[in-house]
Amino acid sequence: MKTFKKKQLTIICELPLASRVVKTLTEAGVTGYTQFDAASGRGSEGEWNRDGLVGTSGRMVMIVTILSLDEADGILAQIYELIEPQMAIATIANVEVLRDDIF
Amino acid sequence: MKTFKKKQLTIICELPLASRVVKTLTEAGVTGYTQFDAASGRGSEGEWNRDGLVGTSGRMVMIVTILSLDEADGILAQIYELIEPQMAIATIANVEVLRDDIF
Amino acid sequence: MKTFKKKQLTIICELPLASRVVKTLTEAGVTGYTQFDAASGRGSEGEWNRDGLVGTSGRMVMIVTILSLDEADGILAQIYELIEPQMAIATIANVEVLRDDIF
Amino acid sequence: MDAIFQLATANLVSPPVLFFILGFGGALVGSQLTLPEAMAKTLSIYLMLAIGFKGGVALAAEGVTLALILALLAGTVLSSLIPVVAFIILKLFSNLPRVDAAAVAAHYGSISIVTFVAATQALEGIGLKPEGYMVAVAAIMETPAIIVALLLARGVRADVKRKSGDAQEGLLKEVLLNSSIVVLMGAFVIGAISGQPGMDAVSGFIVVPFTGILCLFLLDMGAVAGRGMTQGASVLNLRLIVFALIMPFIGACMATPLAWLAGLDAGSAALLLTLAASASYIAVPAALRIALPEARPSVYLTLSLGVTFPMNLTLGIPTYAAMATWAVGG
Amino acid sequence: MDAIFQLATANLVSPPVLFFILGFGGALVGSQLTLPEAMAKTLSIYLMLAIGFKGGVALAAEGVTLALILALLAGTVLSSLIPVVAFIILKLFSNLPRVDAAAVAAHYGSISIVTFVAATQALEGIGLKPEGYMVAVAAIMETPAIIVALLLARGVRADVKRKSGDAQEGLLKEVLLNSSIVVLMGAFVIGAISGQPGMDAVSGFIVVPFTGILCLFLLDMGAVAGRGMTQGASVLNLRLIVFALIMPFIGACMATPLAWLAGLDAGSAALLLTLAASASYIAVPAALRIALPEARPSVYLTLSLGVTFPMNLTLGIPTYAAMATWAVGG
Amino acid sequence: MDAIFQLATANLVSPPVLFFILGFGGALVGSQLTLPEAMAKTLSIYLMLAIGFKGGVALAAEGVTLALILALLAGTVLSSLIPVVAFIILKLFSNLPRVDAAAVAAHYGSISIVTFVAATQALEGIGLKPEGYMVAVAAIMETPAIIVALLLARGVRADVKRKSGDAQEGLLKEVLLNSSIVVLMGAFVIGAISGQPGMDAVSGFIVVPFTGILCLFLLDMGAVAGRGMTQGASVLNLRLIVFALIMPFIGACMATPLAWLAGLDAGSAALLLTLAASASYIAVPAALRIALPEARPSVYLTLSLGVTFPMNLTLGIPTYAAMATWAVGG
Ligand SMILES: Nc1ncnc2c1ncn2[C@@H]1O[C@H](COP(=O)(O)O)[C@@H](O)[C@H]1O
Ligand SMILES: Nc1ncnc2c1ncn2[C@@H]1O[C@H](COP(=O)(O)O)[C@@H](O)[C@H]1O
Ligand SMILES: Nc1ncnc2c1ncn2[C@@H]1O[C@H](COP(=O)(O)O)[C@@H](O)[C@H]1O
Ligand code: NA
Ligand code: NA
Ligand code: NA
Repeated sequence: MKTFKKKQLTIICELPLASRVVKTLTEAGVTGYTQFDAASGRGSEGEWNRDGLVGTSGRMVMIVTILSLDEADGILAQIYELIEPQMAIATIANVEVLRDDIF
Repeated sequence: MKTFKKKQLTIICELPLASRVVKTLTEAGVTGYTQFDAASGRGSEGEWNRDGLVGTSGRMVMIVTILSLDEADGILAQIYELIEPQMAIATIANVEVLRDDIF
Repeated sequence: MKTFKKKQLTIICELPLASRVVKTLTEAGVTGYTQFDAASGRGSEGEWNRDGLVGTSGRMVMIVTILSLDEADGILAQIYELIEPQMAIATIANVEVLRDDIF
Repeated sequence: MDAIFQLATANLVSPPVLFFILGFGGALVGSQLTLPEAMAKTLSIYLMLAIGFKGGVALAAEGVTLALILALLAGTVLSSLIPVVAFIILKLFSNLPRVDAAAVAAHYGSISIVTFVAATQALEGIGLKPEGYMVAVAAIMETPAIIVALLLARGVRADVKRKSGDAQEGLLKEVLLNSSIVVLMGAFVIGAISGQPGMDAVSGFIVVPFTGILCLFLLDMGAVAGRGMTQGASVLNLRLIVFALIMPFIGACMATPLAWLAGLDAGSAALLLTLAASASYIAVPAALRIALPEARPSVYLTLSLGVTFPMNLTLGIPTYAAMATWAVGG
Repeated sequence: MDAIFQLATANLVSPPVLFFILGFGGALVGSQLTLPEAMAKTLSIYLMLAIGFKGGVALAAEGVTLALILALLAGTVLSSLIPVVAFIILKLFSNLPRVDAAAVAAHYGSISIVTFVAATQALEGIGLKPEGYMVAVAAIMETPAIIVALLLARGVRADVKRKSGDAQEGLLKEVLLNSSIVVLMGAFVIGAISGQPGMDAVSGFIVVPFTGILCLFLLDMGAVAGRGMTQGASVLNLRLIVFALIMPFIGACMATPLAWLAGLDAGSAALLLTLAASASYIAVPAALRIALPEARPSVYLTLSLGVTFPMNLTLGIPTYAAMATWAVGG
Repeated sequence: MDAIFQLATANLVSPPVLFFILGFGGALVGSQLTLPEAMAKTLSIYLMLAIGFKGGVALAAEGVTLALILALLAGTVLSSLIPVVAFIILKLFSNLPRVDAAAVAAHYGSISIVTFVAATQALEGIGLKPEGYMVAVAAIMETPAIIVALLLARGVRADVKRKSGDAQEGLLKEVLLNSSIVVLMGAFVIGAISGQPGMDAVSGFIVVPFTGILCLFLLDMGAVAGRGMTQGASVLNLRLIVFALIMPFIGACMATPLAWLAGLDAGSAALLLTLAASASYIAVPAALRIALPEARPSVYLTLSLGVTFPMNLTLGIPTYAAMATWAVGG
């Protein structure tokens, strides 16, 4: 089938930051996003584990958004500025989709 | 290490649709799949959030399956037909695996 | 923005094995990892579903780690040896990141 | 009128309703008081289990009566007719496309099991204990409305023959085997088998904390309803809102003569009216995703969950209780 | 015989068993009545906490007796011997490979803590209250069987020296520090420390809703067992099914003289028989994933969870109660 | 002194504290006794709901008194002053950077709602029932400390003007609308509205299992605290540990004259001291992630959750009770 090239931006950040990431993405005009709960992990601040926690801090989420090639660069810059001082990482990957128009 | 090229098909769809997606994949002969719960997101129908929900509607899942290059195209077409009228997106990406035979 | 090429290693394995995978990754010197709960799936041993389970067996998790290109190959070999006899799969994909130094 | 007013006030200051309002209000001002999904789902299973079991134990004491059969019949008739009435009203007074109108009709013909639970609790609080078998009536009213509404929508969907066979099968599974209904009816049968000794063994779980757990669950449901109303506000127009506020009373009015004909007591009659008035927002949406994917969830969910459910919980239930008492005598 | 029959009937119509059957039956017809994993895990912690605490409080009242020491000894012996017997039977009468036979043997030598909880509840229901220390006996019986079974499997695994040191360490951690056992024994000690005043403070949580919560949990366990049996059906053959149905009674028979020698009362003896008869399906599978990755989960889980567990819960427990009463006197 | 000792012993062998110790000890030896997050979150909502509701019902009986106003005032003063004192101490005696010192100060000025719940329970156990309105005092003490601490940190952050406007908004939302506080105050108001009849309806959920549920929750909190201490051990030094052990008593001492001035009864005074002594580890960390991202969580969390919280729960609460009794009379 004919497919179209897009970029997938994936951000792993602490939950209290997630609503800001989403706000940034939304204001930048992405067509959608999906957020996942991570269960545990390790990063610059050491290990963490979601089990037993009551509040929003101390646990990470993953936010995935499919972007058109044009918008990717601009959004990346904004996200970078937001997450840089925080516990968070971001990756970009190539993906293909079936419908060009909805991303 | 020697690795082999495969395709990763990722489908994000509403939970009531998931069993059909899985059925389609299984009948098309994929060797396996893995399903994840998404926590929240936004798409054509607006925002959604899993929290507080009781039924299966209103929340998305992600289904991931690793395919051989040959089968990818055919499966893609079937999945497209299934998810097109629904709240759902699908992406394809290149991945490499260590064992050629089990995908 | 300027980005840097990295490898993303993704392992799907049964929960009792996860702590060994993480131990192997940590001893191999990865800078971090993130673990996710999978909800259901199918593999060589048939279908599984997390719902209703009490213990650690019978359910899969996904472990994701971003690696530098150099270390990828060595880590891959170690992971392969560990997960080969178990219910588990591993994939490698190309990703780009914004900061070269932290992976 | 005075009686309604008193009932309504008592209902409004009862803890379950107040917690619902707290959750709803929280959502409006931006505080997310939902429970984690795992918990919301478990609480709903608990409520089904408890209400089903209690109903079964009551049935074991009452025995199978003619009224039970008649009530089941009345429920089936209501669940089949209400969607037709709702569909006609929507086609006449709103500008919803046919498929959306049919989808909304399915929701109002079917029932809200949470409203049922809250009403049972509220009625017991004012001394109108319903019969145990009303649980079975609730279960039987879930499905017919969906089938009728699909027939109403069918006109526009002659093209989807092939798919629909497949879809129907999934639909039936989704509806008949959905865990709420199976737990409700399963617990009903278990209650009937184990009777009062069974009740003595489990009442510390099924009776003692029931109202409190209902409060916790309605806090969550309030939060979900408030979120639904906020998010869906854009699809609402005055006519649809009026529909969502009036249709429950039309359903209750349709149920009144049937309750009288079936010879129900006041408590059971009030429950039958409530069931007729209530609109599904858990089981039917899931079914329609498969059976009517073209229908817009934002429309049917906002109406049933965001408008009708809160109205029923606060004002509806006392009104239906008053109507029932008036119709069949206290 | 008549007594067994009466006990069996009473057990079969008790709400916990009926809810188990509901969950099991639901799975067979395709209705998934499982609880969310977070809830299933919490309920199992609750049951450990409650049963452990109750046992501890009872111990505080009874004091440490010789019977306690003897019962611990009897449990250790049973958990070490049953795997050997099970292994021999499987090697003689089934065509399971050695490693699978050893894995299955580990499960039957170890215990099912859920069966233990259900049996405690059922025995109290018929007036055979077991001693508090049986909680410690249950805890001690979990591990020996695993070690014995690994020795039995070892023959085929001389090649895996290097790995096994590492694996053993993980295994011990997995088994000895698994949260069920730690909560069970921790609550037991806490119960023993805080005694009756502690019980008065928490009985509203630990005693009042216990049977009802057990119902909810067994609904889930029934659904999981039914799913396990459906999915594993292909690996079963008649010989294995017969093994899974007979082996519990062999275990119970092995336990009978020990119960008598240890001088246990009828309730405690019935529990010891039940422990011997029960097969693990939570702790041992997790341990074997690490220690014996070559063994097939579909074999050992289907037998212990899909066949033996339901049989024990419905027919086994009353039979063991009858056997124990006969052996040590009511 | 003898009284403190007796109180401390009684507290230490109470089931909630013993379960906390079990969870904490489990974490130290490597057994993870946490509950699933969905459950931990739900239990915390339950505790807020129950304690808020009980407070509201008590308020309805007591009526609004001058003492209530004075207690609110005292709480606000304490929450504003304690961070300043903590900040000065840290700047003088530790080598923490300014921003970390301010972050730690915010935690000690604000309150731990779990400590509050445990203290209420413990005080009722020894016959020092606090007034209902202390719930509102707890709620009001959460926020001022955060604002004061941000001002203390501000010196180093003149450069972050633009961001901080945005951050402040998120902060206020995070703090004022966080679900714990909204449920606590919402249930308080609901309790006040529905009064004793409301309490009768829900006491089977809100009162009967309360202590037991607190045990389960403290098992989890112990596990989380133990994990926090283990993971954060590397950032701790003797001075910081001493701070985390002494600062609570400084807070309690600051609260003592205010409790006396406000004319509080012994139970309420003990609670005010406990609130002053307690350090937040749920609400404030979340707020600071947004407002002070440069501060290191490993520092402030290890101190408040890993050191202060366990100390308060075991030794602190009885000491504050003794101080309060001494200051305002039993
Ligand atoms: N651009 C996107 N990136 C990531 N996830 C998306 C995107 N668009 C939609 N989704 C997810 O897919 C679901 C269905 O999308 P839709 O088909 O647009 O209703 C949404 O609820 C999101 O969770
Ligand atoms: N082709 C596949 N695509 C995605 N996930 C898979 C695939 N094969 C296996 N899995 C996942 O990996 C787990 C272990 O697989 P296996 O090693 O085949 O038993 C399965 O239970 C699935 O969740
Ligand atoms: N190399 C990595 N691979 C995968 N996930 C990572 C990696 N580094 C960090 N993370 C995740 O991102 C979170 C924040 O990382 P950090 O910004 O390093 O504190 C961590 O807690 C991990 O869950
Ligand atoms: Na209806
Ligand atoms: Na056994
Ligand atoms: Na404080």
